[in-house]
Amino acid sequence: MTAVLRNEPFDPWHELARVEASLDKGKHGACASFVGTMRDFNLGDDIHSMSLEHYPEMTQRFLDNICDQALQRWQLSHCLIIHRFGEIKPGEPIVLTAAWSGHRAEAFEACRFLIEELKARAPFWKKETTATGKRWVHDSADK
Amino acid sequence: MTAVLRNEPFDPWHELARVEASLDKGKHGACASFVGTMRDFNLGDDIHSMSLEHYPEMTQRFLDNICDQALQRWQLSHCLIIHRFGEIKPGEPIVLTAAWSGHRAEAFEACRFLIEELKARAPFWKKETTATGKRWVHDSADK
Amino acid sequence: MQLNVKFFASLSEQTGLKEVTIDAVKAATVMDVWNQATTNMPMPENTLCAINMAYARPDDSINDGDEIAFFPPVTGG
Amino acid sequence: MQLNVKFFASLSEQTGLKEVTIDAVKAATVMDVWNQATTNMPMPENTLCAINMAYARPDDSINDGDEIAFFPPVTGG
Repeated sequence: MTAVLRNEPFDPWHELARVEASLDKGKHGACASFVGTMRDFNLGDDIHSMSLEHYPEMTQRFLDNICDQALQRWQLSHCLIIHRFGEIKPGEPIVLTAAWSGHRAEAFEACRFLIEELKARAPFWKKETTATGKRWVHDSADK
Repeated sequence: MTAVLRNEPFDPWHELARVEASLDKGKHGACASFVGTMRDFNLGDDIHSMSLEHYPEMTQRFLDNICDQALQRWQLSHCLIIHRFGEIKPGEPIVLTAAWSGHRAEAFEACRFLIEELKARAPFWKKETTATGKRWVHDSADK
Repeated sequence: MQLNVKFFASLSEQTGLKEVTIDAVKAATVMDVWNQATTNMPMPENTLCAINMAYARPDDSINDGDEIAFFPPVTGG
Repeated sequence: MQLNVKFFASLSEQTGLKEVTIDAVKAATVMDVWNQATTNMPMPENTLCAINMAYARPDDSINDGDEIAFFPPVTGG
């Protein structure tokens, strides 16, 4: 289980391949993953860039904790969270969650749990830069 | 939208990266994906290899059809299915389903729909080779 | 009428048939095709049928030139 | 008692505070810490609080050495 905070762009598929290579081949049958990517539009405006603030120690603790919860709740061989912070450009991945399991229902449920918990409660705050200035993002309920 | 049948091993993460690179950057916010991998055990036996038979034209038609259904039912920018056939070794990916959308709920639901429909009704049949011989797999209901 | 009939996986092994073309004089339904192609072998429980690559039921009617397929429950993914 | 108090995102901009250490003589709850640190600025609706990096409520009591944090609704992922 790994939860990682990154202040530089990451390639989610490369990260998934790396984790996959480290797992026992042939032991897990299912991997569900989710990648959230920065869009170049929001509320009708073009977004030029985004600054993602976080509460470092609490964020790490929170992400570690939801990984622990997922491992207790479902039979998983591994789970992974990677989340950006700092300056982010449109098209760059912001978050990756993934869960490996023997069964697809558990992999899907755990992967979904990780992103839903993270979205609902992990201490991150987005500030967008548009043509007319900077603004804090408010719609955390966005699905 | 793409549904592809392959008789050779494929790297799901490489395939996802390729599709991602072909999509409009910054337009989709969410990608959910699922990878099913061949396990080296089933029903208490070691599995040495597996032969995956299919009904080629019907399989292709079926997979194209569930992609179409997904695109009609959810707002997706793209969806992808890759499925192996032929001789498969433990640890090799068998299936990949993925959906790209503006919103994570739609991406998850569509990705899950694709794999559930495929599992329930796509004309594929697995034959396992164990230490004591070959046998057809019966547990299609496996989750 | 001419029909192309296919059998897959364990059903192909059980019937000893893979792909046959039959001249179905009296066949009106998918079940009739099974009976003629297998010379009245009992159809195993859970057998799935397709007409022209779309799922069908044993009592669905068939037309000249159709491709009829029989196969066991699927196990892909 | 000594408390480390942190403010994040829009709440940091609104209070003009980022990280302060206060000597909380009369502070018994998270709300008391807010009032002392901001000199009684009204707490914005939806403000979230944490004690030692775990979510807490404004009426939760605090202890010497605690790290208290205030922040707006989260928008990660």
